[in-house]
Amino acid sequence: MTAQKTALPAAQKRAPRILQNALVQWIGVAALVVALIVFPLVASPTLMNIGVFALIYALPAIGLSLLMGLAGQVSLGQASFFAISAYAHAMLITRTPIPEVLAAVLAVGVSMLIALLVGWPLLRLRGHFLALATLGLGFIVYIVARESDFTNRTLGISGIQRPEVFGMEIGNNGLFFYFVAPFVVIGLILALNLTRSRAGRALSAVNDSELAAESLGVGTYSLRLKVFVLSAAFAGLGGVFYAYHVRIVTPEIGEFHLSVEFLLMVVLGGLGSVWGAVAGSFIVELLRDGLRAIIPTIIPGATGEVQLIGYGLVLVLVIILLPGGFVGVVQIITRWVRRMLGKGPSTTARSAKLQGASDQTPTGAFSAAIAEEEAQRIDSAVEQAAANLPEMPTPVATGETVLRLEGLTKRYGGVVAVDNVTFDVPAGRITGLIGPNGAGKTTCFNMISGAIAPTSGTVSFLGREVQGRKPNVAASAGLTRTFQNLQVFGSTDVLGNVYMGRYRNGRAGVLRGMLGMQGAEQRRHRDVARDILDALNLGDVADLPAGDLPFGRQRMMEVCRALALEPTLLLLDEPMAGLSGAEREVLAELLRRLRDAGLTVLLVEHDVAQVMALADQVAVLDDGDLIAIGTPEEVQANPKVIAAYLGTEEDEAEQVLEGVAAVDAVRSDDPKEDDDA
Amino acid sequence: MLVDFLQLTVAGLSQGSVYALLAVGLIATYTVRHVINIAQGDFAMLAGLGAVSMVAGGVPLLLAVIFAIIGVTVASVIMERLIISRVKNLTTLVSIILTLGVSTLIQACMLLAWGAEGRRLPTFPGSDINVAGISIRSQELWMLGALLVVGGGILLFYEKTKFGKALRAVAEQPVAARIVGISPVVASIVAFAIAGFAGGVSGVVAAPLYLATWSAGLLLGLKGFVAAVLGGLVSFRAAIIGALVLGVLEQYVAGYIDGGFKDAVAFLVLILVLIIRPQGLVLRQSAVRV
Amino acid sequence: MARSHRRIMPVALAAAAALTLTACGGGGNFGGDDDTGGDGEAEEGPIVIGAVLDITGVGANLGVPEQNTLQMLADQLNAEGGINGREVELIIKDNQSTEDGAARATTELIQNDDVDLIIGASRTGPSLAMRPIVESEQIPNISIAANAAIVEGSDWVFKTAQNDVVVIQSIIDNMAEKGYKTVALARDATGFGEGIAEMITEVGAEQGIELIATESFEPSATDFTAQMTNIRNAEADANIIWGITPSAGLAQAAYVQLGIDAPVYQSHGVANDAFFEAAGDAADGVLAPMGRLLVADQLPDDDPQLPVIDQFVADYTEEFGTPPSSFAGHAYDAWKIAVIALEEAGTDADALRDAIENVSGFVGISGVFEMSPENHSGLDSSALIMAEAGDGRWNLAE
Amino acid sequence: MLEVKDLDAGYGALRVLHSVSLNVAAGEVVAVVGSNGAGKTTLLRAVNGIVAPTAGGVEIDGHDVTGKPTEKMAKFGMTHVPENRLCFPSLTVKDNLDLGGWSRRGKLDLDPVLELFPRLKPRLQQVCGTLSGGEQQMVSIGRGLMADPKVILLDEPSVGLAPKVVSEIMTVMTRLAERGLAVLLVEQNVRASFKIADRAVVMQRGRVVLEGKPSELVERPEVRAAYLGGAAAA
Repeated sequence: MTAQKTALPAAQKRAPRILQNALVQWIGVAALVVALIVFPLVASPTLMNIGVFALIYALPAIGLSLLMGLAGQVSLGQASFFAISAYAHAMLITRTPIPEVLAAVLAVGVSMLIALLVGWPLLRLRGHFLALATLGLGFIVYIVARESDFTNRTLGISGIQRPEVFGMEIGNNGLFFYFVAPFVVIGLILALNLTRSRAGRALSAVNDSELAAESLGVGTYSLRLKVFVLSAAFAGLGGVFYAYHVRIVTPEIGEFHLSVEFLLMVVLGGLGSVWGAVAGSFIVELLRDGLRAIIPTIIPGATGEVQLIGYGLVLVLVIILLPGGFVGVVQIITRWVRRMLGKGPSTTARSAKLQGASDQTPTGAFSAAIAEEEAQRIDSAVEQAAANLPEMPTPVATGETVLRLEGLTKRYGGVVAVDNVTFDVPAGRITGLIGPNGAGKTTCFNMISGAIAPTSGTVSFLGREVQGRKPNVAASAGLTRTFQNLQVFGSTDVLGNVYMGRYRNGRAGVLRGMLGMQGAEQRRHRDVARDILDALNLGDVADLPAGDLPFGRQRMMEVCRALALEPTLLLLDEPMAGLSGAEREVLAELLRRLRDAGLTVLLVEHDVAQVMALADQVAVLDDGDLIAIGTPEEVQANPKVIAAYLGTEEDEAEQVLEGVAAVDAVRSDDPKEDDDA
Repeated sequence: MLVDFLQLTVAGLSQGSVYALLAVGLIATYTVRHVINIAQGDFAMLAGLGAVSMVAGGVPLLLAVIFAIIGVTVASVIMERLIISRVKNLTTLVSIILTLGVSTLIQACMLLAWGAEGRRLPTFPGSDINVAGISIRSQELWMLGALLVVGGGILLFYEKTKFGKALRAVAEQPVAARIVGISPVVASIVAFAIAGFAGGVSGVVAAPLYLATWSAGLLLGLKGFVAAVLGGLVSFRAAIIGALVLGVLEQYVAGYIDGGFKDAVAFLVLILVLIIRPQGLVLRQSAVRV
Repeated sequence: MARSHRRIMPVALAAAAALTLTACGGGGNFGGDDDTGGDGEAEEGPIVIGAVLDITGVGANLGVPEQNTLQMLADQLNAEGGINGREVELIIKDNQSTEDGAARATTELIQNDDVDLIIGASRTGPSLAMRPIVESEQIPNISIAANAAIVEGSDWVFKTAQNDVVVIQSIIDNMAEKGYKTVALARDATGFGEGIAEMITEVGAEQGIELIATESFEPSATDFTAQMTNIRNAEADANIIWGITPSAGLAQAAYVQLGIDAPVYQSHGVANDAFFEAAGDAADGVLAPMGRLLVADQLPDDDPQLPVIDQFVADYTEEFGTPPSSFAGHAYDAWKIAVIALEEAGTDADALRDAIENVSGFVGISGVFEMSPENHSGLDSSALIMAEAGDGRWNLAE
Repeated sequence: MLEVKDLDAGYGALRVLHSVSLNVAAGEVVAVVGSNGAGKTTLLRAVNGIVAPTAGGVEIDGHDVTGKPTEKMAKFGMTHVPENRLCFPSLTVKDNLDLGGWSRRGKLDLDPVLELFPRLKPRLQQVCGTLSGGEQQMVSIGRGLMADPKVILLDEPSVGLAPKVVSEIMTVMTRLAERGLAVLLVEQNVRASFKIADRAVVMQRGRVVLEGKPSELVERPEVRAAYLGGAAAA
């Protein structure tokens, strides 16, 4: 970190990176378009066949990759949405006079509706439940299609006419390829847009840490549901093209093996990568033809479904050996080529930068005296923090209640973790919540932030009861938190982390995200995020992967992220844990200045001295009970508190209080030192 | 009518006992390893086909059955060693994709080795009985008996033996289990051995009645899986009961509604259970229940 | 630096639009409709016959013997000098038992290999998927699947397997002869069992036979207690189990197990040895109409099909070590019909189609074919004999 | 008996332990105190192999066990009573204790444990998950003892327990030492642990900052500071 760098305006630093990203995507899309135009002109009919189906299947694969990459969920029934839409489209155009375009739209809509109905209850659940349910859905769709007269049972729907575009019949593979290709390209662009949009970033944040994302106001459930429905829409569009191209829709297309094939495309292409899904669909279609040609030559006389061996092997080997799939391999190769050519962001430079960063933040400088240079750095850091602090709006006047806990209680079975705790957090003040291990601080904290629901009692934030609601509810109202065990969004860079803090201030949803119509908004928030990073001396590492930062700076980044939300109330969960002395001082000073700027802080902390030095009001929990609340001085003099801390009876504690005057002396020195720093 | 009802119930229970054995295996691996093994049913078919071949080759039925079960048990352990244990960050989702690959692979191998046609294992000794118009095939009794002996045996193993308790310990508190010296590697191997064993047994007892086919395992395994979900993926007892209920339910649907919808029952149950009661039929949650 | 990816969309849209409009031109992939009507240009050089078969996937047990048969016949034909001195090139494509596979293979055969005629597919679904393609490309197609819908109203598609209705006719006739009045049906829930109940009702009405109960079972089903219990309760004079092995065999076992003693008829779908593996002893006494192939050794010496069948069985067995299935027979018939028409009309598509429509009196494995512009199937119930299961094989019923 | 030399360990980017050295002799109780985040729990985990040490070494009775997997540690004579009373909830008390002797051959004798915790005797057949917190802690400790260890590591055995139970458990620590075990006790309850410890180690931010007899340490401001705040010692 050098002073020059931080002095540069944010916009100038950002430029090359954004340009590079956009450029890469530009080039990628352009190359794809060119390849798609040229392909039918040069491909053999065999390849052409592969190409057309690869394009059709690329759509459901893109949808599935969004679901897996963004929502972190797997569908084992992607083919069922493909089939539902194919059936709907086929039935509409063969049985009704509805215009074909409208039929296609309706067909996709039916897929989305079914997805909504299935996802609505299931996406509330975690992990693999959706995978299991969609697996079930696939079988049900297959069986219903097979058994109902409405879908013409096993004979399916045939007699579908070829589509016409401007009076021209799409009568052969070449034209059909051109007919589908634009949709795949647009689908790809929409999907890429989505992954970089506010919603997309929020979802990848959810995958990194659901807790942290929700604390920033991300409504995980509704976003996931939207992506699930969207993925069904992609599958549905693929189904429409399938119906057009094969011109018969039978129950088999809803079958499990097709769902597996879609899954294979996504896994082979590269989990969670939209490009990978497109690549994967071509790879799988090539494999499908190739394996049938290759395997009988390896195993003579092999007939039957021998390509299964290939599928099985490829699936297993990719997961074990190449979890990144095709895209992962491409990335490795590009990196290798770049290193060979000596171009691009060299890893040595980057690691040097990192090295430098960690040198400047000695996480364990306990016994060693802080070097002169280091002291200056802190000095300037604090100075800087003061200079560029963001505005801290206060909706209520200083001193009035922002947060009120009333009778807050949490029972686990027979154990009462928090028992009838009542206190207020006043605006524009720092309130500390302390207590020995197991006192119920964290439980209390989690009930306030919404991570867990209280057994009884209320949490009112700005007069609105938020207990038992998901953290994103309180977060949207301006209450956010940091985490003791860091919850860093590892899939993005530092800037991306802080940018996520702006989530609540954004508006654009999934649709606008896909259409790429949120550029100005995104840029504005990015600038704010950049400013906050600069203000807190993290500007130099803004572009580094968040997980690469040393611990102390990750914690500061979390604070930046929380501040980016422009919170009314900031909850800090043991912010000092794991920080070096110097870092603690920077953070403490920062908090003081933020308070002065109007921010309300509630802090749970073990470092009692730090709390005493920092807080305007201290609440002490012991064994689930609130045993004391008041100014630091009042609390320190409370025998109950001493007893709680040193594990003694109260009478003993009285003696301790008298006996350890020396410690008091040390303690009272602390704030002075801080002020000097 | 009552006769019909009882007849359907008998058939449902015997079918359900096959699901139950598969479900027991699925729970064994899920509790210890958090793996959902899609290939479980394929192991059953592998055992069935293996036994058929051995009998055809002149091996006495009893020996063939035992060899087949042992073979599949070993195969399940090999899968654990060779594939499952190789994956870093094995989540349940990844395990689903991975074992899907294994399932495909096993199916292909069965197809190569035994062809597409279903094979019948000779019926186990015994004669069919007819009680008041209800016909019970001797093989159905073998299937129910297998559940009683093997399912019950596995329950007893988990409940009474030290090793079984150690497996529960691993499922409940992996770290504490390591501290007392229980190797997670060994626990995982044992869990997969149990899964393979139960799957193998289900395959050989069903093969005389249902035939063994290369492609039938997937659906069978998924039905077992639905039963396991009914047991919240943790409770052996609830899963066994769930499996029997599922088997009977399928028969009622086939008998009273429409045979073509029989397979849909399981998956409808699956979706409903996941929506209404994702923890299954278990009353109290814990990492593992016998 | 405001430029970013968001601008890509409109550009790409424009590009895509331009792309669709400027389509056409070179490559073999735009052959399409203007290149139809067969190839009058090529009355010499090899004749190309394509085949689309279910070689892998659920139809593999059909497709593999069919593939064997076609390959064997093509080799024989070329060894004898081909058709009118022209060599015959056979290109076999696997449709993986899927509709899209069939559509793909068909397109490829037409556009890439310039075939003169296509045989296949093995099953109804894939055959139906091929139909719109061969019709718009105007290529004669001889399907070897059963369902009558494949050829209904088609100018270009023919088939060699017996129509289901012919099989049902044969069963109903047999029932009427024995004086049965009521019948119950258990059919499988695939395309094979599709529409069977309706046909039985219709055909039965002519003979005063009433269908009083219908049950269905899944092809993957393993337990048939429920269906057979209902069949038992229907108390019909005779019952029909309509399915393919192994499920039809397992259903038969359950039928006997539940002590139903009414006579049972099965379909031609069990005309193979796998039925006996699945049904075991329960197979004894089952009646099933089928082609003569499986009971060739019991045919009267004057049966016109006998020499044809004997020759085919001998050739096939020698070549592949196992006797041919009836599916192999369907492929044989398709091939021979194609050859007859090609010999007569050459490779002009229209002429070829007309020639197939005029095939008459061809003695094949499945029966004696009488094609016509109205009848693209060409077999009637005389193609079938009634077989009875006993001692683990099919025998001519008395 | 237990010798820890220059141990480094951490999680990902966070380096928690910085060259920690300490030793515990047979028959000795050593208390490790320090505020939350000081690295006490990580120390026990690194010693017991749950967290892989990145540098330094651990010896038991002269045998190097650095980096050995946790499940092997019982065989080397070390057991660990983790925080939060991780007993096996669906198993009975007796089963829990039996599993404690997993690494031992031969017949297990519950008597030594039941003698230490007579409260468990009537509850042997009770399922552990239904016990009170104190009883669960006793099961956890008892389970560790069943391995007949030479070294026992205890992580915050007093958390969330009533004072009476705490003193009961602390008494047990002394008796364990009397039986010749090396006891390494991590405690937040300074008073309770100092009462029974022969020596104490004060940790702060991953380092050992003080070491000595509890009677001496208790006078030092740093000790109190270790609990009531890190800055005091900074």
